[in-house]
Amino acid sequence: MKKTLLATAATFMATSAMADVNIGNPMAMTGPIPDLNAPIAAAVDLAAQNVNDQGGMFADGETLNIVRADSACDPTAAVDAVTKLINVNSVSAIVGPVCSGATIAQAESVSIPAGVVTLSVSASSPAITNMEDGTDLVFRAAASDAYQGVALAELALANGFDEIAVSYANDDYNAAIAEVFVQAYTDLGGTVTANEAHEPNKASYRSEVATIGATSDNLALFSYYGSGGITLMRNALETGAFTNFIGADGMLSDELIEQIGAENLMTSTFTTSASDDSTPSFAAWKAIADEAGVPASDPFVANGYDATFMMALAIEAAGSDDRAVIAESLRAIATAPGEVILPGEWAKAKEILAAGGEINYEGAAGNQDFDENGDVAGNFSKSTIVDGAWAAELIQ
Amino acid sequence: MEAYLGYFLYLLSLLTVGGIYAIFALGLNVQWGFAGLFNAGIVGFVAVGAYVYALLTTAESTFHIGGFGLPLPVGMAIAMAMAALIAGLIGLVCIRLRSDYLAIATIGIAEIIKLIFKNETDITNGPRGINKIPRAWEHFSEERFYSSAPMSWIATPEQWVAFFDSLPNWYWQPLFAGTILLVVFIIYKMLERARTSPWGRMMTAIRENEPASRAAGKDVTKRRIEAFVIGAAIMGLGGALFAQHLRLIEPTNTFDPSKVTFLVWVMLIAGGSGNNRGAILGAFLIWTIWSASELLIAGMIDVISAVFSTLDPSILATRAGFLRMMLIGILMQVILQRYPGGILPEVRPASPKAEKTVAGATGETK
Amino acid sequence: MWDAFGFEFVNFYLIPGLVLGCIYALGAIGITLTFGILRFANFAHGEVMMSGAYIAWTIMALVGAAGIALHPLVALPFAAIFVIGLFLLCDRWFYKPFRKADTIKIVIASFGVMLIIRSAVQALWGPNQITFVPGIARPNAWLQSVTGDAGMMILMPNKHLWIFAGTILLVVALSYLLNRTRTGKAMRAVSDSPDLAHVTGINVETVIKATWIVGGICATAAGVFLVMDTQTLETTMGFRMLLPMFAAAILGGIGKPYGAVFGGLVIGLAEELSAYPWIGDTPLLSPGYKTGVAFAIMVVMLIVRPQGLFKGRSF
Amino acid sequence: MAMDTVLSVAGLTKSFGGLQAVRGVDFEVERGAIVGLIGPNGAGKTTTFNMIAGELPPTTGKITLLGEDITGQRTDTLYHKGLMRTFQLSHEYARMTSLENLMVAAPDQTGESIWSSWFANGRVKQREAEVIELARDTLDFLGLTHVGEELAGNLSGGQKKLLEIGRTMMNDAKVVLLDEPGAGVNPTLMRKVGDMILQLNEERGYTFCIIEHDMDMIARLADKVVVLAEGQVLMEGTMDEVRSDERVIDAYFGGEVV
Repeated sequence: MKKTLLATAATFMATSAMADVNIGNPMAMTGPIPDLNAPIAAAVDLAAQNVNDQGGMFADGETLNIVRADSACDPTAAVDAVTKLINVNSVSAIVGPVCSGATIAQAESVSIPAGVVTLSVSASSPAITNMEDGTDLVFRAAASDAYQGVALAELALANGFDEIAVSYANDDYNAAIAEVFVQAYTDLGGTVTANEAHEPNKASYRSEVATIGATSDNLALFSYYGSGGITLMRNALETGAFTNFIGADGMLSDELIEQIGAENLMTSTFTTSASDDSTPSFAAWKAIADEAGVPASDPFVANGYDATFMMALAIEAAGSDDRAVIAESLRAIATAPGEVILPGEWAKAKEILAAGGEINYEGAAGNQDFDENGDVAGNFSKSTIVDGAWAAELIQ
Repeated sequence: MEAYLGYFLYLLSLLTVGGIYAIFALGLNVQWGFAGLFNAGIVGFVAVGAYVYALLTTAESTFHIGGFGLPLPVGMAIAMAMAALIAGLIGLVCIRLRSDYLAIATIGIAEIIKLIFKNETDITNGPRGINKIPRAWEHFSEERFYSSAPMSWIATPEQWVAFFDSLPNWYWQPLFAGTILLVVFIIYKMLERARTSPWGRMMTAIRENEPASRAAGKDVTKRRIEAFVIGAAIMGLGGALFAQHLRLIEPTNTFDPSKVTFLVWVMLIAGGSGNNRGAILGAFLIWTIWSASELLIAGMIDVISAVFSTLDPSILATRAGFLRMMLIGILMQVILQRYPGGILPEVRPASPKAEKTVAGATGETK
Repeated sequence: MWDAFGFEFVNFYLIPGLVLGCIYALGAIGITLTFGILRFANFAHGEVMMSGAYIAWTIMALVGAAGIALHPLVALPFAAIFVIGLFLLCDRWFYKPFRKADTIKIVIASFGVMLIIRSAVQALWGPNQITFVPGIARPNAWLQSVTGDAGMMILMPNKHLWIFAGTILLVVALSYLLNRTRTGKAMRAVSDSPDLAHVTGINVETVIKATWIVGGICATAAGVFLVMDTQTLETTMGFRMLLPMFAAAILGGIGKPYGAVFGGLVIGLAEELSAYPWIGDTPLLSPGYKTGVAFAIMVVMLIVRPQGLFKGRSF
Repeated sequence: MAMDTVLSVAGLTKSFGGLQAVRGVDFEVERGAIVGLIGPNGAGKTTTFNMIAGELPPTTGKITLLGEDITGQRTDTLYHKGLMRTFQLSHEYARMTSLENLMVAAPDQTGESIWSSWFANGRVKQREAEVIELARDTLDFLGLTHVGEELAGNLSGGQKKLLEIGRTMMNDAKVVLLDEPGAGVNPTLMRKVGDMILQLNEERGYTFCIIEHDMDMIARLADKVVVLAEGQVLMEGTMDEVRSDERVIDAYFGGEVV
């Protein structure tokens, strides 16, 4: 018991004694998608490390601390975690959580009432767009499904799939994007031959695959690779029910190649928030990520980096870690006018800001210009297998 | 001073969530502690309460059915009634099952309830859930509340806006926590009265010896269903408050059986089943341990990584959440083995003292 | 005929259903024996199964590091030893203290064990998914051509053939054990009537140990087979399998190993066949409800016929 | 006497699967009588009792209580009609006091409705006072006053048996089925149990139907004895008649003369 008390006291003292800048980072460490979460967390840490390596925060070089907590993709855990971050750890802002449900719950329940800015890494639910009433505190570094679903529908038709079967995992992210996709695809003149949910994390999807497989050779698959997506894809390939696959960023992962094999994925295309090799910002990000051993094009990893880096820039630009001023400066640093800042260019940005200049961060995952709802439009790229690895190409 | 306010607000949130769990634990205490019904489907009743409340009280929405914008207490009352109704139906068919059979059946039913909420997308918005659920007190500062009766009788909307602007942004937090504690207190009082009345004696009798209770004229089946329904109604009310606290509910992760059903069982067993005070104590204690253990483990990781500088703290950090679960599991085992009756074991109400009693008049007997 | 109805039905519904059924069956054997002999529902069974698969993977990885690619079936017996050890330790620490107490205590203890094992695996192996064998499994070409020539083409990858063979082998071994050996007969006796068995001088503790050993072997096999089938290892698979396995055990009748095998096959088939377009072109039941099928069968069974199809013990 | 039958059993049968445990039992119990039900193990005595008491539905046959057909009615319904039973193995509420054990069995307890326990406290308290009074009197009658506050689980076997009988006294029972009141009770206390049964019979007019293996006890208490063997009534009559009947000696006493 004594030990427990000591450790608790140590934590409290550690947090209150720090004159540094603290950013709360609730992530889905446990829960349904811990494997997707791990590289995103690494990207968040990498951003903080870049900031601290290049002179830290403010003129006196304060350390940027990432205070991590577990939101478990679960509203209960997220609300609890963010309550602690805001009240006990006294963080200046929240970067994260990963899942839309957790993001909305923590924002509505804790961070909006407390007046703290949330910049979500990967929450993509359309519900976030209209969530706020008269406040401007919730932003996200990932595009709403509404954008990606449309982009994907256009891509599907461009690839010549004028009929397609849709299978989506019955979770908040995939159900939302599937709905947008189906709507856009039909509006653009495509035919959806089957549209079925599948329960995540089942041992076998052969009957699902067979049921919808009779209708088309093309499958639009919305699933997390970590919670059944790989199994479904494997079942689809094994039974030969489908030949062409198309899907959103939940599936785009190196783990897919590792588990299924690049040779089996030659007819698969997945879109993701622009991880476009050709843009200078992605090149800059890829260089940093590769050096640190972070998988640069896994789902939402680039967004994780962007979110953290932008939050640091916003606090730096505001000149203080006071909660109230961050929202405004977050808009300022992310949008034109201003000198373009690429991922990793902290020292440069710091210098410009110190001189009273303006900056415009161009993120690894897109230009990150927030609209009035705090959403980003996002660019999208499609990834296909080239030489046994994912290769991205900008489509929008 | 800012920091102390933060600690105060965290304390309030512990009381809020602990209070909600205390309501669940009290509901379970009626079922298990009083009547000996092994309900392992708590999460199902909680979900029913939460969803009914959410659908009835939210403003109209395109995402899910209705959004009927009913007053909060009405939503809570109907949430309770629906949970009770569903428990009644389940009780009619399942109540005669023996303990672990009932447990397995209720787990299965709770999962089916969750699947329905998840798949009937037109009604519940499916896996994306329902958000903007109104929370008591906080939402009186929302336009649809202050511009309608009864709040509009008291002051004009402009006056209300001015009034709410003058309050600190956390004004609702003590009020909400207080409301929940009040609900816990009322439920506690009612259950204590029921427990110490002939009703409680009869329930204990049924739990202790079924054939004898039948021979003593007790309709055992009906009484068990009664306890099941009362417990479920309390859980449904707790579910409605849970929805208020979270403000977003979705079927998969909010109502994860290991975080609702299991945690509530740990709370009741730790606190002392059959003892209402034990249920409440267990709920606050375990929730505080659960919530604070995150700070604790984060602190320990800092210490460990400071001592063993070669160790990569990020690996520890990614796995800290699992250690938390493990901690609860181990705590559970220790309590089960060391304190089989819980921290506050069950105490039968003092039976009226016989004047002629010579020995053994202890007043309270275990 | 085969093309119009049978081909798709057999290959995409029936065979997957049977594969899943075999896995459920093996898991349910352990559950039904524990339920029958120790008289409690062991909620930790799924987690033990999952940890068995992780241990098998580790053995394969260790041997693989030495340059030898090990078939999962070879790693299975070694993993089973660990799992038996795990079962026996759990029994010693967490279940034995409650042998004489109310059933509820031991059930809740098994709840706790479930949590401990799962979080231990998550903390040790990390949350990332891993796989036994990468790639996809193509149908066995020989079987395909032979049956194809006969006009009834069957598509079955090798892994499924292994799973069927392994299950049959284990069930035959189990029936030998239960019918021909002293320990097996004692196990059946205790399961049928614990009090009577006690009177006849059977050492109940030995029977309990044997139960854990048999359950451990079957659970490891179920875990390894599951991962062979899905080729994906992750930490929540145990809990997901648990309720269908309970359903199988209840369907077959508590304390009846053959009943559990039968129940497992029925549940596996029911889950897969529920999505078959029996009427018209749409699935009979939306695949979103697939998991609910096993629960529904279980609940209905409990209410209508708690002793199960094979007249197991109902308490 | 036959005019005033309180309990009658006609053509009662019960089969469990293929096994016929009771095959056509008929007997009548007159008001104020003490009827003994005897027979060798497995004769179907307890099964018959369970059917009368509503624990088991009969396969065929008819049971009449005070002129009303009660066949297949539940135990708790029969309680309200004045039929009560005790158990062969004492069914006490081990973790409740002796006093509470008795109080549970009192009829018409307002406080057993949860609504009245919440909202009609006055009425609940009033009835509760009466119930306590009755329970105390019963304890006095049983000679258990000194263990009134003791947990029932801690009582001796005989005291538990007395408590069982005491429960029937809480509800003014018309017919009481006693299943082996003497089993596992020491001889002194057994005598006391017997006294009590006689006293209840005489003073309060209870009608008893008793299963008992102890022939001396039956001889002392019973006006009439019904002998069951292999699920059928072998004979009925006084104890003396039964003792001298050849068939009974064959079936029951295994040929030995007692």
